[in-house]
Amino acid sequence: MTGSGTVTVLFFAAARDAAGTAQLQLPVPEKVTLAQIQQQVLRHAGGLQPLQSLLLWAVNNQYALPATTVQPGDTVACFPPVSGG
Amino acid sequence: MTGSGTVTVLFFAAARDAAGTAQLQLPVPEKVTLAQIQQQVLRHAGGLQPLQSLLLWAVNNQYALPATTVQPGDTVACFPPVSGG
Amino acid sequence: MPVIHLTDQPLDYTAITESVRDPAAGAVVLFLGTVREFTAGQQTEHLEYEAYREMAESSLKQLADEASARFPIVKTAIVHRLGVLQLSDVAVAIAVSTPHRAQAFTAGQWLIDTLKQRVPIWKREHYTDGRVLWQHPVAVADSAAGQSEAT
Amino acid sequence: MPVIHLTDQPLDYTAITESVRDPAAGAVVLFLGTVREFTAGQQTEHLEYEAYREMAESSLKQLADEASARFPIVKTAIVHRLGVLQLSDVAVAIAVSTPHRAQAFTAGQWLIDTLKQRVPIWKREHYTDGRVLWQHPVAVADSAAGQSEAT
Repeated sequence: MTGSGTVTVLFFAAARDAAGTAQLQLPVPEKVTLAQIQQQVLRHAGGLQPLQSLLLWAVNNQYALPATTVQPGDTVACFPPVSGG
Repeated sequence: MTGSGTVTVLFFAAARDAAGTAQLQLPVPEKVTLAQIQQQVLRHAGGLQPLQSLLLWAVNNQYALPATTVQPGDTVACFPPVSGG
Repeated sequence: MPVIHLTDQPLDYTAITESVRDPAAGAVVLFLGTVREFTAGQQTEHLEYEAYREMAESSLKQLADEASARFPIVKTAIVHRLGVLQLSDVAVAIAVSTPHRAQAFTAGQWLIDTLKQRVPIWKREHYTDGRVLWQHPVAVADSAAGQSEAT
Repeated sequence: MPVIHLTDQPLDYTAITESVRDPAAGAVVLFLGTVREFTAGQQTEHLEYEAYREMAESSLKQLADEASARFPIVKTAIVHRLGVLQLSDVAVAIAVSTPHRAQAFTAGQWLIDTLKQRVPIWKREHYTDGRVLWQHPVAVADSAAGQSEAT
């Protein structure tokens, strides 16, 4: 989504409130795992830590596991359990 | 529904076709059972006999058993299994 | 008063659905029975519904009352069309609102299943090959091939 | 193309229902999730839905595809509203048509149950006592009392 060298991280709902921001740009090397992104996010947005066990993560609009590969230009999203419907 | 001394019998769908009529007036004494009405109906409308085991019966808009009491003025209905919906 | 009746006109299922909306309900389920073209390999050209109107109307009201006793229904509406229907026309519309969603599905399904067992309405299929058959859970009359689970 | 989208406008559930009607179908089930006034003794004044729009739209399309693989669906439509909703407004409409009726109830219920588990949309309740709470299957954020089975 954004220039190479960074990953965009989006926050929604209570995760956005807790992070204090809707979006972060994280500089990343060519390939990392989602687990590494998660660690960086929780460091940058410490307010998310109390929610850590609840958070859901997606990479490029798909739910993703910690082992999922993330590359520059990807979009990661972080949000609490969904409550639509 | 009709004058005292008779019971109106209505036929619907395949029962009407088999009976060859939509309606019969049966003279009845003060009180009879539905079973007695059924016998009279099958005598008057012999075309119904092949359907006899399938037929459903109602008295005054309620499904009724052979032991149900029928009086002059009552409306009896005779019809095949329903297929609405 | 719940919307419960028979009609010879096309069904206005929007009005039927609106009649059950309520701030006490979190869920509405609307069921429409529609005229299907093919049943067991036979092609329907059109069909006709006939009712014992007086009993059918009281039977539909009893159905709504019984559903309200069985399920936590906020509001119900049931309308059945009679007369000649073309392919994909709506034959019956049942709307139900309940506090929670699972109840709405359960109540809606119970209402249509029970309507089909009890309410004195009969369907006559006019097939594209010219045959005309009353449909019953057990086939009777004109010839073979009644269909028990029509919708 | 199936009607599947998010909208900020009031839902036109009639258009959604019309989009699934088909002569191959004998049954249509429409589910509406509506804004309920009382949940677990708390009174809602209004509520707001927020989505991760891009993922929610692809997620709704996947849901429809998966439903079509699981059930004999003729057509499906799913529309979810976002933004501020008042009491008894329609938050989500799911319509499904199938040859026979039992399938339509099963598919409709699977679609709303699975939507609520997967699609990235969040509800924030504004209560009459002034509290504002994100609703989640497990309560988080502002304070206690999240509600898991909202409709």
